[in-house]
Parts: sequence; C-alpha cells; structure tokens
Amino acid sequence: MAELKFHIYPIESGFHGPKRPTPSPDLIAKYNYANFKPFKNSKQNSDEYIATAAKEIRRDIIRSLVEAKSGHSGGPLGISDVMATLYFGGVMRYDPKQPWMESRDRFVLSAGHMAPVLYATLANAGFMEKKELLTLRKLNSRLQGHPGRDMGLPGIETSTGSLGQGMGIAVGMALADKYVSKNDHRVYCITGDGELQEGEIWEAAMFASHWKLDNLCVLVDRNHCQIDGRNPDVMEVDPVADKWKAFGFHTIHINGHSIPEIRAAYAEANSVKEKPTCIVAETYMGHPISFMNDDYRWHGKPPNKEQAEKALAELE
Amino acid sequence: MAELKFHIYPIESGFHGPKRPTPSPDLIAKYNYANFKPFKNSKQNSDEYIATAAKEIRRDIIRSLVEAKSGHSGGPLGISDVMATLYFGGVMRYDPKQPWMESRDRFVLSAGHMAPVLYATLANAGFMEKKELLTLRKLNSRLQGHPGRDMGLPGIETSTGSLGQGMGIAVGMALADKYVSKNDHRVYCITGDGELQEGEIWEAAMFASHWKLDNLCVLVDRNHCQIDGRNPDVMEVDPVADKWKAFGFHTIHINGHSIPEIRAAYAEANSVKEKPTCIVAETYMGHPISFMNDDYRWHGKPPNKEQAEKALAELE
Amino acid sequence: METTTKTIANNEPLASTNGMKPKFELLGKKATRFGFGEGLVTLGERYENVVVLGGDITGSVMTSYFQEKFPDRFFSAGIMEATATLVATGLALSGKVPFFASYGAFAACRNTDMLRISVCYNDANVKIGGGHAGISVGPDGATHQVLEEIAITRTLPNMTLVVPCDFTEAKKATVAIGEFVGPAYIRFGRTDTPMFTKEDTPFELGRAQVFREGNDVAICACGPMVWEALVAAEELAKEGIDARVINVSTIKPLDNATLIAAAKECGAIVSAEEHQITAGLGGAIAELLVKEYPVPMEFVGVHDTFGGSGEPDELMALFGLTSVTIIEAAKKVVKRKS
Amino acid sequence: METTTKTIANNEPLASTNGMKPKFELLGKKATRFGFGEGLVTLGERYENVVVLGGDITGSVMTSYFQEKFPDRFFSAGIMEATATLVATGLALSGKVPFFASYGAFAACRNTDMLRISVCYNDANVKIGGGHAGISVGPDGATHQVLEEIAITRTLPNMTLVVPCDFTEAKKATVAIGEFVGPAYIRFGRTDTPMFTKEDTPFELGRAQVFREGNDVAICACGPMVWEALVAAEELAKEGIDARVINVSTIKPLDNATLIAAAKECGAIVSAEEHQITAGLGGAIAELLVKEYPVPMEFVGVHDTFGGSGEPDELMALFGLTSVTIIEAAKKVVKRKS
Ligand SMILES: Cc1ncc(C[n+]2csc(CCOP(=O)(O)OP(=O)(O)O)c2C)c(N)n1
Ligand SMILES: Cc1ncc(C[n+]2csc(CCOP(=O)(O)OP(=O)(O)O)c2C)c(N)n1
Ligand SMILES: [Mg+2]
Ligand SMILES: [Mg+2]
Repeated sequence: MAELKFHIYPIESGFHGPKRPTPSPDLIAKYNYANFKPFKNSKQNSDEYIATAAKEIRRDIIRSLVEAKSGHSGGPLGISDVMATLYFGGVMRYDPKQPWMESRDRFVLSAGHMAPVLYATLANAGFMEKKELLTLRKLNSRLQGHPGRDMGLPGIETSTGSLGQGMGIAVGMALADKYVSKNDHRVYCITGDGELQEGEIWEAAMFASHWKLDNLCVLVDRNHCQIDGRNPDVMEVDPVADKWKAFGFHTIHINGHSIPEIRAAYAEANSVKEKPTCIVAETYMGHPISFMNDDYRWHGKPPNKEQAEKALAELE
Repeated sequence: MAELKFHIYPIESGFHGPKRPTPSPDLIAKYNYANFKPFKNSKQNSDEYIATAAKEIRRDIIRSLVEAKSGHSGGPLGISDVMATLYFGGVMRYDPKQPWMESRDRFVLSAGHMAPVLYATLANAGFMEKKELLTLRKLNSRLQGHPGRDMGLPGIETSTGSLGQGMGIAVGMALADKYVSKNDHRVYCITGDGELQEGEIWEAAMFASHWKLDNLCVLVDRNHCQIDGRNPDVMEVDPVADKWKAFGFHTIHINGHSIPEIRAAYAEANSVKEKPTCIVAETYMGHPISFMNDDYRWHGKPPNKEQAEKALAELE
Repeated sequence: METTTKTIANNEPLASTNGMKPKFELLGKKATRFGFGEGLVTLGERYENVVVLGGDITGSVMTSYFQEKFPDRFFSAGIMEATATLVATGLALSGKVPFFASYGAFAACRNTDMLRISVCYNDANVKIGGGHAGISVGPDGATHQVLEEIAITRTLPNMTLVVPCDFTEAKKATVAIGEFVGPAYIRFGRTDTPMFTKEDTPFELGRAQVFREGNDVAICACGPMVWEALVAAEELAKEGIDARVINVSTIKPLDNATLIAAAKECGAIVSAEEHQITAGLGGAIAELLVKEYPVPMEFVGVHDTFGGSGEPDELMALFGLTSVTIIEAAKKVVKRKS
Repeated sequence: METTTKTIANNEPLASTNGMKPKFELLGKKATRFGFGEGLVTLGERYENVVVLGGDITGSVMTSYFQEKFPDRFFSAGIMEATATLVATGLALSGKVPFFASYGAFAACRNTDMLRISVCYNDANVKIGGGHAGISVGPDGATHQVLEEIAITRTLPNMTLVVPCDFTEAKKATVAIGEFVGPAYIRFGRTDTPMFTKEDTPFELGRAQVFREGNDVAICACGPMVWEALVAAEELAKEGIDARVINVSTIKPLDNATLIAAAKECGAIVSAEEHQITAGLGGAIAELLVKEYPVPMEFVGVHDTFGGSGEPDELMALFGLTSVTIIEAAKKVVKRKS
C-alpha cells in the first residue's frame, strides 16, 4: 500500500506583498542582534544556562514588543522560564537546521497570543535570525500577531490564536505519532488558564486520555490572570489540577519560575505511561518586571519606550 | 425604568402546512386515549403512584414510537422514572392549565433525542391531549423528532437536539431567575452521558458554578451507552462524578430507577446553597423492557409492531 | 404578555430615493465599537431587562461602558463564546434582552451551531455584537480578522444583521436591535474610522439609505466602506460619473425596494464591504439582482484569502478596501453597461 | 517530501459542453452516504496514511465501512465535533489524510471556527464529511436538517466543497477529495435518492458537467436535485423548452467557464439545491453572473426557513424541492429573458 505524500512544511500560502519587512540597521545595532549566537539545547545544560536563556528570551520579548507597538507582554514574560527549559534544557528534540525533520518533537502554543515568547525562543534557538524579531506584527512579517503557519516560519507547527484550538491539534499530532506513524515523538502544548474556559480544552483532554496519549504533555500557564481581570473575577477555573485529574491526566503542580521544578516535571511526564500529563505551572504574568509582575493589565499591552528601557535594565 | 416587554410563549413560527396531523379514531380507541385522566403532581404522592405514572409514560413512549416508525427508544425508557418523579413527585412546580405562568419551574431536555419521554410526560401531566402522542414525528406535528419550540407545544421551553446546547440554555434561565428576575424558580436539566463529551457541557458547568446557581439542578442519565456502543468503547467519560465535582457542582450519585432515591436527590439538591447540583443517575438504556435493557443498539430505533406488543405486555 | 411595537420595516416599495440629500462631511474619527458601547448604555437606561454578557474582552468591545453603569445587569461569561450564546438564549427565553459581544471571529464562528439552533430556530430574542470585524483590526493578524460572518449570519433564518457605517449609526443601530424583537447580529470595528452621519441622518432597521444621489452607478456599501464610497463618488463625479451611494446598514432583511430601484435607475452596481466577496453583502445583492433585475455588478472586498498582520491602513490598502478600488470597480462596471 | 500529482482543475476556458450526451436512466435508489462510505474504503485500500475519525454516528454516515476494514486506522472521537476537527488538523499536519464525518449540522456548524482557523487558515489537508444534509433527513426535524453549510464552507478561503449528485458520484468524489491536497468538505444525504450516473460518467473535481444539452435555460443543480433537474428537463422538452442540465458537483472552486457558457448560450439560469436559497449554490452562481454575464435567474431551494419533521418525500414536496418547482422556475425565467 502506498502513502499519499503531500507537502506539509514549509508552506507559504499566506497573504504577503512583494517582500518581507526588514528592520533598520540602527535597530539591529542597538540590540546587538548581528552578533548573536544561538543557545544550545541539551540535558547537560545547567539551570544557570537555562536561566540565562530565559533572561535573553525576556529581553527579546520586550524589544520586539516595543518596536511592534502592540502585542502581549504579560503571558509571554510569565512563561519564559518554561519555554527556556523546554527548548534549552534538552526536553524537546529539535534541530533548527532541519526544522521539519520527521523525528522532531512538536510544540503547539495553544495560547496563540503568547506568540512573542515563541518567536523569541525560536530566534534564540537559531530557527531564524534574531533581527527578524524586530519585524513582529509588521506587514508581511513571518512574525504574525498570532502564529500563522501560512508565513512558513520554521518552528511554527500550526496557526493558533483562537483559544482552545491548539490543544486539540496537539492531541491530533500525538495520536498520529502513537498510532499511525508509530514513532516516539512527544508533543508539547502550552495553554493559558483563562483558555481553560473554552470547552474544547476539555473535549481534547477527554480524547487524549481515552486514547492514552502518553506522548502528550500539556502545560497550563497558571498565572491567575486573563484580559478582564484575575480569573476568579472573570470566570473561576479552580480547582485546576482536580479538573485535569478528573479528565484522566497525570497531573503535576509546580512553580513555573523554578527551572529545576520545570525540568523535573517534564522528566516525570516523560516517564508516565498510558496517560497524558498536565503540568500546572504557577507563574506570574509579566514576571519579573517590577511594574508588570502579577498585573493582569499587562495581558495585551506592549511597553512604551520608557517602560521598555526600564524593563531591559531590570533584565540586565 | 421600563421593561421591554415581548412575546415569548407560545410561539408558532414553525414550518407548518395548513393543519396539524390527527391520529385515526381506531388508534385512539386502541390505546384508550380518549378517556385519559392526567396524573397529579404532589409531594404527597406515594412512590407507587409515581411508579404507576412512570409505567404509563413508558407505555406511551412505546405507543408513540411504534406509530412514528422512527425515533429513540432507549434513552427515553431509561429516564422515565426520573421524569415521572420530576413531574409527579412534587419536585417541579408547573400548572398544565397555565403552562407559561411566570412562577413555573423550568425543564430543559438537553439530550433532545429523548423527546418521546418528554412528550409522554407532558401528556400524562395534562399539557396536551394524549392522542396527540400518536402524531410524533409526523408532518406538521407539534411533537417534532427533537423538541421544537417553533411548534408552540406547552411545556417545551426550548428547542434542543444539538447535544450540549440545552445545558447552557438552562444555565441562562437559572441566571435570569436568580440575578435579574430575582424569583425562586428552579431549573431542571437532563443530559445524556454521551452528551458529556461535548465541551459546552463543561463550559456551562463552569459558568454555573462561577455564578453559584443553586437554583440549577442537572441530572446526567448515566446509562453507559451512546449510539456507537458503550461509552468506554466510544469515548470514556468516567469518572463522571469527579468531573462535576471538579467543576464546582454539588454531586449526588443515585440509582436512576429508584424513585425514593430520585426524590431524595432532588430534595437534597433543593437544600444546597451557593452551588449548582448534579445528580448522576445510574440507569439502563431501554429499562425495563427485556429485549432492550442495557443494549445500546436501542438508542435510536423504534420498536416494530411485534416488539411494541411484547413491550406493552411487559409493562402491564 | 405584550409585544413590542417596534418591528422591522417591511420591504414595501419606496420612492427610489428618500428625498434626502445629506451632504456628508468628515466629523472626525471614532470606531464603531464605541457607538455599540454607548448604545448599550442607552438601552440599559431605558429598559431594566436589558442585560449584557461579557466575553473577557469587555474593554475592547466596549461592553465595559454598560458594566460600569449597570454592574447588576452585567454578567462575566469568561472565554466561552458558545456557552455565552446559550446563556443569552436562556436569558431571552426568560424575558430578558441579552447582548453578548466578543470579537466577531468568535461571536459568529465559535458559536455557529448555537446561533443556528438555540438562537435562530428558537427565535430567541438574543443580540450578538461582533466586534473587531474585518482586517482593519490590524496587527493581531488573520485569526482575529473575521471576513466570513456576514455570510454565516445572513444565511440563518430569523436572523437580523446590521453593519453600521460609523460611530453615530452604530449607536442608533444598537438601540434599534435592542428594541426590535428577534435574533440580531451587529457588526462593528475596532479601528477609528470616519464619523460622518449625524443624529438626524435617517436610520431605520431594514432600510437602506441613499446617501448620495446619482444615476450612473450605485455603490452599495456597508460599514466603514460607506465613507470610502462617498469619497469615491466625489472623485467619480470629477470624471463625469454620477454615482449613487447607498448605505446598506441592514443586510438582512435586505431592503429590496431601494436596491432594485438602484439597479433600474443606475443600471450598474458596485458592492463594497470589509468581508470576503463570497456570500457577503455583494452576494446578497447579486442574488436579488439576478432574480429581479439583472445588471452588471462589481465586488469590492477581500478576494477569498485570509488577512495578516499590519497597520489597519496598510492592510486596507493592500487588500483593496479603499475608495481607489471602488473607483476602479465603478468605472469598470459603467463600461460594462450595455 | 513530495507533492501529490492531483490538483483541482484550473478554471480554464472550456467548450461550452464537454461533448458528452449521457442519457440518464434511473438505475435504482441508494443514499449518497453509502458512496462516501465505499469511497473511504477505496482510499483506505490505496493509501496507508488515510485515517478516519468517528463521531458516534459511524453507522449512519458509513464511516463504519472503513472501521470494519481498517480498525487500526479508525479512531473514535465520541461526540465532540469541534475537537474531532482539531484532531484531524493535527493528523493532517503530521502527514496523515484524515476524514471526519458526522451530520452536516454538526460537522460544519459546531466546528465553524475550527474549520476557519485550524483547517483552512492552516491549509491543513483535512477532509470533512457532512452527512444527513438537507431536509431529506426527514423525521428527525429541523435541528438535524442542515440547510446552511454550503454557504458557510464555500465562504472559507482554501476550502474545496463538493456535493455529489448520487451514490456513484459520491464514491468518486470521496476518492477525489482524498487524493487532492487541501481542506475539503463533502456533503451527502441520508435518504435513498436516485442513482443515475455510471462508472464512466465524467467526474472531475472543479468541473461542472453538462448532463443534458439545451439552449433555452440552464438548470444548475447539485446533490439529489440534479435528478430532479433531469426529470424537469424532460417535462420542459414536451412544452418546447430545451433545458440544459448542469451538475455542479464542485461548488468551490466553481467551474466558471461552464457556467458562463451556459449563461451566454441559454440566457437564463435556474439553480436547484437542497439548501437555503441564501448564499448557497444559487448565490455562488448569482455572484458569477452579475460579474461576468448578467442574465435572469431563479432559485429553487428552501426559502429562509427551518425545516421540520415528516417523511423525506413529504418534506421535499412541501418545501418545493422537486422537479415540479424546477419546471415552474424554468418557465418563469424563460419568460423573463429579454
Ligand atoms: C476563542 C477566543 N476567544 C477570545 C479570544 C480573545 N483573547 C485573547 S487572550 C484572552 C485571555 C486569555 O487568558 P489566558 O489564557 O489566561 O492568557 P493570559 O491572559 O494569562 O496570557 C482572550 C479572551 C481569543 N483569542 N480566542
Ligand atoms: C452536537 C450533536 N452531535 C451529534 C448528535 C447525534 N447524536 C444524537 S444522540 C447521540 C448519542 C448521545 O449519547 P447519550 O447522551 O449518552 O444519549 P443516549 O444514547 O444514552 O440516549 C448522538 C451522537 C447530536 N444530536 N448532536
Ligand atoms: Mg492566564
Ligand atoms: Mg447515554
């Protein structure tokens, strides 16, 4: 029997004009983006190395947002430690030189509005030149406001942005891997906690546990915030871990700013059999920027110039 | 400040030809439908009285389905004891003479395919002439295959049939009552267990507990069956009670064929404050018909003539 | 129980124009979403049973105005557009007049089954506000730029669909759908767009309004494209083409009489909308024309593609949602007249 | 990675007819859903990466055929149409060719946002089977009778939409969308309807086929209405009206060339579909006509109302979805020719 082969990656069917935007040389110089060396991904990397990467990711989030003049600061900053651990702690298998290699692990950012942290992480891992971060949200940029697969950016497995959808896609990838391709790729998915209000999350959770997708690891960015306020003021999602447990997940509750805890949780998830895992990672929105930390009003705002300088200074 | 008054009940905007279908006099005679006296609704009614009503509801389900030649047998028969208790055990407040009186309790059959049990119950409560049951699923009948509010049948609060939607509507009714009208009506909702696979159930559950809708009582028809098979073979929904608990409901687990247990559960639900209640009622699909009991293949089939006679004989 | 007096204007024959010759001038810029927000407050002040459901972007779709004034009648529904629509249905079936608003991407697409069955088949008095419509949302990108919901909502039986052209009309339209009984959807935008109608500019649910007289071509537009159409008409006039500009603010039910008159009197039509050219306002007019009075027509809108990030103005230009494209379309269609 | 060879026919100009004069006769009755079921099995036999997701009505939408033969590539998805669509997306992005089928009411409306963003914006190779389409489902009633999903799916960029006319074509169309790369939706029915095409009847994705020659009026139909159109044409011939019958099995992308030729050569069009007359096949054709060659057109379909319970035949008659209505429409539109 044959396989119906088709072209999956990279696609570039997206809307675009004649050419991609290019950041000004001044800007590239300002951030010293020309001389950048990607971080390495290895289980051997120390917690300090990962923390350094996390800090650089955060700096890049600030830089790209201040230049974009719109976009989401809070969630991306809050989840940077998790992203750094995933990509630089040897958790995920990937090769920026062969971004679409068959044997890669998959990453799905279900909370698509956190795109800036994904772009910053990919740039720091060497999936693109770092200066491209300065094109965030600009006309025809591969760095769309929410991840757009149509722009063909390596590392973007799927478009997301409509909350609750990425999780189901991640489940489909895990299903494909475990039952059809019969490989041992793992699928990593990050959702927001406000996002848990979308019923598709629970549908996908039920599906994943019914099909015993032990190659799936979901992480909930438990920052207790969403756009209109703190979760309990908008829509109570607690008890979060109990919900995932009742939906058949192995559940781990951690401090999402502790790199050792994040590493341990992913290692534990790796060892669980016949069940998907959910890591509930307690984070602070906007962490650790003094004037953003744990403040829901930073969900969807970029820093202005002054604020960006202050934030970058804090991230020295 | 004024109230914007508008016409809610009854509506008759539905598709319909010049007139409603009428069953043949022979058929009416055969089932002795001309001389029918409705059951009464009272807390004082004995369990036996309710059991008698339940039996009559089941007979009517069989009769209407065999004449319709299509429709759902399994769920309706399985939930008849619950429906009889709701309508004849003094649980729900209603007046068939004033079906739309403001002070009624509301009933929403979220599992719309169980329509035959709703029609049979309404007929036995005096909301319509019993002979109308014989028009089930016929052209222009008020007894649509799935409840259709557009036909204006008293007792049908809302159209349902797309699984997972009725529950959210029931939540809206409870919200209206508790926070806007500030009455003390209760809202009763029945869902299937297969229906729990729809994410809207969990969205609505989260909403209901966030808003502390203690005037809402959901009952899950826990018959472990759906169309394609038993739940675990199609999509595992267990642990059902844990899920509702994790979504903030007061949860009661009962035998859905024990009238005393059903009564006690509804009484308990009535006394719970600041939380909605979910009754998980263990039932058998098609109960108690010998050749249907606990068999998922009866989900969506009507009995043929022979089977109907056999079933009616068993229900003597 | 009484029935309200307000219903949609029947599609009775009308004089080809309503006799009004409003001279429009730019009065400033303000997003239509603010009109929606203010309209809700007006409704809240008038009627105690108007209630609002929030969808965790209340500060963007301006339901926050209502929340501030009437906190007891505002209910946060978190991020669950499908269920918010169902809860609204339950509220409506209990005699309330519920509004639920979110991004149109989620208030028309995430809940389509709910709009179809629970709202429209029930004929429930639910009002949906679909904000951030079209690509003028800008940098958020394609997922948040809904260009399909005119098609979706106008196909649903019992639905009323309004797309106001500016801030002032958005306010009137919001009040109008609140006072009208039946399912209704109102589409509005995020970006500041020209304000040009006034309190006394005619607005009536179910009526298209002739905003500029002319007999060479009729430009039928909705939303912010109405202003672009007016600008285009002035340019066209310089070249001797006298364009009628019609503000089709109610897309369902369509004001057949006004549009047929335009077809008869102008002999050529251009539609202009911030929406796919598939099945939207242009589609509705095309269906009417071939049934009643076939004349050449050109479609200004997005040509069956998704949007992307960028500044609103850049995107509108790139996707051809400007007076420039309307002018081209008008010239083309005039040439096609036989 | 390679790309498959099969793509949709471009809309190149075509001879007005394809030279074929198939004489159609009634070969029996069989629901299109069985063709879908058999087509899936063919695909399963040919390609190891074709997989199917069940939606708890596998025995009704005939995914059960595939399940029996290829249990290892069948995945039950319970009752969660939105998530099944997303899981299909994940499968497609992993190189599988996933089909998900349910009632069209739920496979197009419950998951509209998912179709828009995850399937179409991703351009993911997902195939959706929308069964039990139209009112011919019968006694289940309005909630299960979807009459809006042609409008919804054809408005989505990147989507391909096929509505096969009978059992045999449904089988071919299923195989065709499986072998074609890109998002696709196939609509099929529950009730037995006339079988009249054969293995060698032309079928090509993206091509409308002229099933009967004629130059007085062109009846453009899809699904079971194609047979009704053929019946109507025979009746019309007796009255001296020579009707062309076109099977528009691919509604998106529309075969513009064949339809424009029909407009030019016949001067009048009738559309016939088991769908709302709003924004469906008729709408697609109307949009094309006014843009390219405006001629009078009449619409046969459901007139902006919901369905209801009844036997399929009763309902089709009541809603005017028969050759009788097509004949009336054809006569009317012929009179309107100038
Ligand atoms: C389906 C859908 N509804 C609404 C939105 C608008 N929206 C974007 S982010 C967000 C809040 C998400 O909260 P959470 O997941 O906690 O993310 P955080 O605010 O913590 O970054 C909302 C409502 C959306 N993107 N998708
Ligand atoms: C949204 C939606 N998807 C699918 C269906 C088709 N359907 C009708 S009943 C049913 C099974 C429901 O299972 P359950 O709730 O357990 O009811 P039971 O079979 O026990 O009566 C399905 C899939 C539907 N009516 N609505
Ligand atoms: Mg959060
Ligand atoms: Mg069940």
